[in-house]
Amino acid sequence: MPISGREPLLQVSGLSAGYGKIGVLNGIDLTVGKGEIVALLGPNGAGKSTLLKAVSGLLPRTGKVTFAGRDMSTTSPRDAVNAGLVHVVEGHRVFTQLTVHENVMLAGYGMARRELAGRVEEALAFFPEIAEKRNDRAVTLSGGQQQMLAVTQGLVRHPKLLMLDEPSAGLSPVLVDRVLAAAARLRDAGTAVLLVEQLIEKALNLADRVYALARGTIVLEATTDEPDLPNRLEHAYFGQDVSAPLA
Amino acid sequence: MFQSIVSYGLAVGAVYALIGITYNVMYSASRVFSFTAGMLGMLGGVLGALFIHKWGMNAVLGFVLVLGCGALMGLVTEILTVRPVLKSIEQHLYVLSTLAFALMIQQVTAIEWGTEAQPFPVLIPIETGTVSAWLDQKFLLPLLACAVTIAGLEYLYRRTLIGRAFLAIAEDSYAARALGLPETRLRLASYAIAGIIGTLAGFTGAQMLLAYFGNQAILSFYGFVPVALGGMGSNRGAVIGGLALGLFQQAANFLVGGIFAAVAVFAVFIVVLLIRPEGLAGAATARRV
Amino acid sequence: MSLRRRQVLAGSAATATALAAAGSFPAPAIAQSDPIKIGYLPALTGPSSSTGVGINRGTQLAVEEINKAGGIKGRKLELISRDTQSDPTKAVNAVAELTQRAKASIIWGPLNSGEALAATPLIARDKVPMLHPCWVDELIDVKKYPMAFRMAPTNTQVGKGANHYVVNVLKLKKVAVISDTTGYGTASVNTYVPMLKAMGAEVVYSNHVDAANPDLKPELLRMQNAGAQTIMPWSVNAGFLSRILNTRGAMNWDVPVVGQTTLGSGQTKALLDKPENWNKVYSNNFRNCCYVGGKLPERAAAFVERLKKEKIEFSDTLLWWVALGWDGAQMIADTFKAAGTKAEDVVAHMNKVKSWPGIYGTVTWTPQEHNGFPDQEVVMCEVNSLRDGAFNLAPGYSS
Amino acid sequence: MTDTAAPISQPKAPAGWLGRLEGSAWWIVLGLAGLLLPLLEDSYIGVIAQRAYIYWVLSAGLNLVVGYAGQIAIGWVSMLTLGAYTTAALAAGRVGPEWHPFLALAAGGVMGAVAGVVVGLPALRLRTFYFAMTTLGFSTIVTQVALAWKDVTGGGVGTPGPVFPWPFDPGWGFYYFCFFLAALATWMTANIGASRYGRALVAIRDAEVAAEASGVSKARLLILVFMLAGALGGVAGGLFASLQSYITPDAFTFEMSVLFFIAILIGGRGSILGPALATIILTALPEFAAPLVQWSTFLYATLLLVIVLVIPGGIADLLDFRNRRPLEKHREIVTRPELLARVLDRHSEKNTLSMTGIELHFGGVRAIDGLDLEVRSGEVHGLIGPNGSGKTTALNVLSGYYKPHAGEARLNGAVLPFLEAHTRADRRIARTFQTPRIVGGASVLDNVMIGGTIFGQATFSETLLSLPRHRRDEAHLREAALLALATVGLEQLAAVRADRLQHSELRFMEIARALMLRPAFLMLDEPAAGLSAEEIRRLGALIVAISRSGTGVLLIEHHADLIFDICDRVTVLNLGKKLAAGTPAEIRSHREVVSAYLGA
Repeated sequence: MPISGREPLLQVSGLSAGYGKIGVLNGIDLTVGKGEIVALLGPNGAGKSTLLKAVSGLLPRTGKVTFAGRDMSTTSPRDAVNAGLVHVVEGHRVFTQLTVHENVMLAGYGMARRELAGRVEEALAFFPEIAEKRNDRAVTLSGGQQQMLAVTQGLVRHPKLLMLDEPSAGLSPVLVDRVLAAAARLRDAGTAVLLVEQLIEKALNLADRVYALARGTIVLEATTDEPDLPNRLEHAYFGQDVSAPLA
Repeated sequence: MFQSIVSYGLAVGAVYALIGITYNVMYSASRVFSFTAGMLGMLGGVLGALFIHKWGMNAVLGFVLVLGCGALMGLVTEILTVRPVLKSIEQHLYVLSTLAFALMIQQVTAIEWGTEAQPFPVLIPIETGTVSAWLDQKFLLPLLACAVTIAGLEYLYRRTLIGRAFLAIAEDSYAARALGLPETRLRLASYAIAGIIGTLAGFTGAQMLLAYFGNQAILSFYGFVPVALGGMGSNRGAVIGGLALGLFQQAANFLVGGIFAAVAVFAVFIVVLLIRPEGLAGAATARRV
Repeated sequence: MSLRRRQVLAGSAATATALAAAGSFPAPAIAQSDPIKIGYLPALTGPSSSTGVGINRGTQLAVEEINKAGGIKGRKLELISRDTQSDPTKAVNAVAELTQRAKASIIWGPLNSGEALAATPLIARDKVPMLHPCWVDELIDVKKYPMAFRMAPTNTQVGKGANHYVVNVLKLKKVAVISDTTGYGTASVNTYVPMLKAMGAEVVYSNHVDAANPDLKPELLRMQNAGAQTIMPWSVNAGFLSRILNTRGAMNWDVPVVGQTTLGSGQTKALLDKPENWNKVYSNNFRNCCYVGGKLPERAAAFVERLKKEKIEFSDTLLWWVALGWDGAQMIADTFKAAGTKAEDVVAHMNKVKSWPGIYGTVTWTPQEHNGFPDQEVVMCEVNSLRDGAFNLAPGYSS
Repeated sequence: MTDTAAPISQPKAPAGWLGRLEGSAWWIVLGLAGLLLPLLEDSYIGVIAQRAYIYWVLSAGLNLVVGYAGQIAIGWVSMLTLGAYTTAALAAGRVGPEWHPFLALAAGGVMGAVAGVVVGLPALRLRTFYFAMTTLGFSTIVTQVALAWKDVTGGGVGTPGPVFPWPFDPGWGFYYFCFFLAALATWMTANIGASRYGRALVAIRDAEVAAEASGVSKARLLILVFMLAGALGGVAGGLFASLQSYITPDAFTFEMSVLFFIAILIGGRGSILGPALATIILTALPEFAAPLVQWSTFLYATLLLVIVLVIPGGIADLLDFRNRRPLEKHREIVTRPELLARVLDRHSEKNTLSMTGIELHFGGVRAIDGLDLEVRSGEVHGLIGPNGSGKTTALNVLSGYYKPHAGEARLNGAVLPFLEAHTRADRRIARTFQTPRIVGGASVLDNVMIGGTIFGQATFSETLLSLPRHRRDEAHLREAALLALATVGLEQLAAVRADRLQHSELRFMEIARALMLRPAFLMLDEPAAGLSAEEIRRLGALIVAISRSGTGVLLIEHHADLIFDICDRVTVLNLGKKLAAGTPAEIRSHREVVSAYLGA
């Protein structure tokens, strides 16, 4: 197994989670190093979003989560955010009744007023077309703009690790590139990114490493420069290892 | 007569509106309709009379203390009756837990305070009769409280970050949690605010309604009517609905008698809800399986 | 009860007793030293309890005094008290308990008409003598309830007293009659309005209003518009009465208010916006408990002295309530003293009570008439003259 | 297919009619105690007992509303008030001539039934809290009308209650009358509770969409139940008036309403014994703890809070020892597809279920954007696509939960109406749900029997009286459900409470419930989610067998391997549109599919 050469930022081991009786994740081990982009791939229903939620504390979980040297196995999403682990959930869930500016401000809830103002401007600078609409209510934004707004929210706290859940869903190809480019800029600024993405090709182009998830377990871990990756992924997705052909 | 209909109707309507807002504030923070709204109104009157009239406390101090007790009641409501059932799959357990708590408080009041309506002190020491009936403090105070509450909430929601956090939680508590907003603390704060508004309603309305344990049931129902008609969560709807309800009741009291008014309000309540379950001002929401 | 009970064999009764572990055991023959049980049904809590609380003080005091003095032929009186909470269902349960289980020799109460209406037929069915101070006329009917006696005036008498004062003493012709919606209130209005009309008065307004209604201005305006010269409110609800008085005061409408005794209670007073609202208010009262020329009648004066010694509170109750409570217990004691405790003997004795000199009233019963209170003792008093729980006789009476 | 006649192991059938009431021993004790109580010769206890019986007559009906259907009716004392006044006023001749007390009592029941429906109407549309408020408001109104309408009610003075003639005259005669009516109410509500009506009520409470999918018409059923509960409340009112001997509006307190309501919740929802015991206890408690009397409402409220927070199952749960026995830890689901021949009708005819041009959006989001789909008898049709591509939405449109903005659905050419999900069952279209929709507190068998609701022949009144047709229905449904359970491999768990099952077992239980409909079409929403590899294999075989017996299957699934293994045809959705359709082989090699689905 290829091991990341970098200093680990997020270490997940033996993580299990689910919804009520439905167990979705079974003993996940995963690492994200400082300043790297890791793509988390897998077919629908594999548990990618569940994994992010379990890491950020949105779902109850068992197992061990260590972030920046701190045990975060039982902490709340708020603690995670304060520690620099920010989760941008899927489905561009912004607050439609508030303005763009207010939405971004809320991401820094609890920060000192002066500092917050600066951070908000900094984050808005990532997406000028959002910044232009700062006084519009979020309900007037298109789906793509809402997604950009959600990512902007994720930037306010200068996270050490940003988890993006399907940031490209429902976006036109141009916008997808814009959003993913922002992720690349973040990496250059030293922020690690854990990216759940449906568009495998784009994800592979962007990421340093990749995990594939199927049926609640990690079925593949690789660096993106390894050969024949798409093929191996497809195998991992439809793997013969799980369901034997019917007699 | 016209003066009496308007001033009394608006005043009692303002109390209904404030109780409606109390329902709304709690609903926004937790999607819970709490039976404690009427209880808070009742307590505002009873505690006010207890502190100021019985214990001879200074009116301002008593007022602050009553609101403090309201906030405390709000906190207890959240911790005892709302938080434990929010996680439950069963959607309507909160109806039962808040009802139980409200009944407990009502019964304690009935026993310790008595079942008779008791007087509430005149707050502003002016001789009655020296000012015009339009400016009677027992009519003006509830209206003033309603205006202050609306302005305060407007300021909170529109001008402060914490107010926006309330709105965010009301709209999408999951996303708010993911964003790192302290959802539990904010919900507690909402219940405390609701406690303050509810007791404020009861306190300012008590010169009219007296310090009476039976006000709980009356305020629970008549405070809910504007919420149901105006659309849940809508404070504007609650204020308009509350004032209209007060005027209607009082007009009916004058013109045809109180029992008819009660029957009419109830009939309107049922019919409107059957035709437009989301309320006159509410928007239909799509059903998702 | 029914025949069925007597048919049950002794043997099976024993089985049944064994079945109900904590059930009742048939009492052995009553020894001569056992206490005499008085079933007592006060409403000490609940919405109409102020009367009950007052009466209770008198009853408790009387029983204490009698027992201290040696009881009835060596037997103590035992009050078996069940708070009816102003709730008729509680009263019905309590009646069954007092008559059947406790085997009370007599029932004193219920003190509220609402409960008495439900309790009276049941007590009659169980053939236990009953004494009560409720005013509703229907509660006394020697055919239906041959063992029930009333210590107090009937509503008709009370109304007659008030009507007499309005029409003959104050000489007012246009009258507004208002009540709350309780049994007592509605019955009163329904009885008094025809009586007023028969006396030649014009009833320009009459209505029942929910006592919880916080604003009575509409009602008073209607009265005013109808040209009423006096308001006659019939309610035992202090909040309701005070709102009438406050509204009258706020409207600067200077008509006399003539009506129910609670008009003069401390609770009503506490709810007034200003003391002047109590002016020109005349409430029912009873001659024996009123000041005439600043002095109480002899019997009442002595009673008050005794009460003061016992430190009985008067700030929130009325002399006549306490006196009535005392009279009730005393009447029962006198009856037991004279006739023993057997139901038939008790009734036979009571049927012959003549001018029994109570502190509250002078009681006379006959086999045909179990309403024992004399008309002329029902008077009106000035409520703002309250002193030690009693009032001045209203102006205009010839003493 | 050799052992299609293999015996199905039957859980021990309950003996006699008492068997349908849980805890028959308790009922025998209660019944004997009631019959023998007069021997005590203590009419005080007699009065308390009569009161308990009368309250139970009302609560037995209310139990169906609150405990079974889960409707929060906190003001049901209004039915008691109405019944009491109707009976008293008619018997006393306040309206027309004097009625015979029994006729007047019946009229009280009728009045209650009518009022029950009126109060119940809002429950068909409104949310729980609104309904609670409505019943509360109604009870206030009834009292106010009683006060105002003096000619009939006597206003505040009240009116004497009816006296029933010998042998039910006041005293022990009336006692036995009340006892008999309480027993009758228990028996009738138990009949309903243990019938397809009762199961449907509980399903409405806990799994409304599943109830609709099984053909339960919520509106019709609830109206019947409100009518019954109102009638029982009215009869209780007539008895109450007689017990009180004299009624005034202040006898009907809100505390009483609280007592009825809380007794049911303390007793346990969906139980009859629990609420009955709780009613007796709450009626008697204040009498035997006299110092507590004034605190009784406070105590009830506290109890309610404790029940809600700590033991939501109430007394019934505490008495349910059977379901505390541990289940076998390592259970295996062994499906028996060979039994399908007995479970399903042989559909030799070729049916088609189709939708054309469906468009549906939520707010601004296009969930489905012009979709055509056709499912045929005897084949498995896979529906796949990324998250949010509209698969489940399409299924919900087909099964009638959503009304699309354009397009139509047809069965064999006949148009299927939308927003009438409960009509799908009559057309033999069954479905399962992404998260299993089950009644956790009911047994697995009861859960499955819900699926056969539409095959019941007995009317509500036949069931009420347990007439032969009702008993036949039950026997048939029971047999069919056991067979369906055996088919999916769960027959050993038939008597177990459903919420004790593992997730995978619930998925198979849902399939058994759907099979009860002997479906022409079966729509499965992610049936393999959360299943082990072995379970998925057995599920696949079962689905294939179902389709081979003539049922058309629409299968939404993320497990691509399962889809490609068992489907005859596959439709791929993306962004609410059909991306491709064809055989599994065609789809696997479809370039666009691979790129959309795999993102490559």
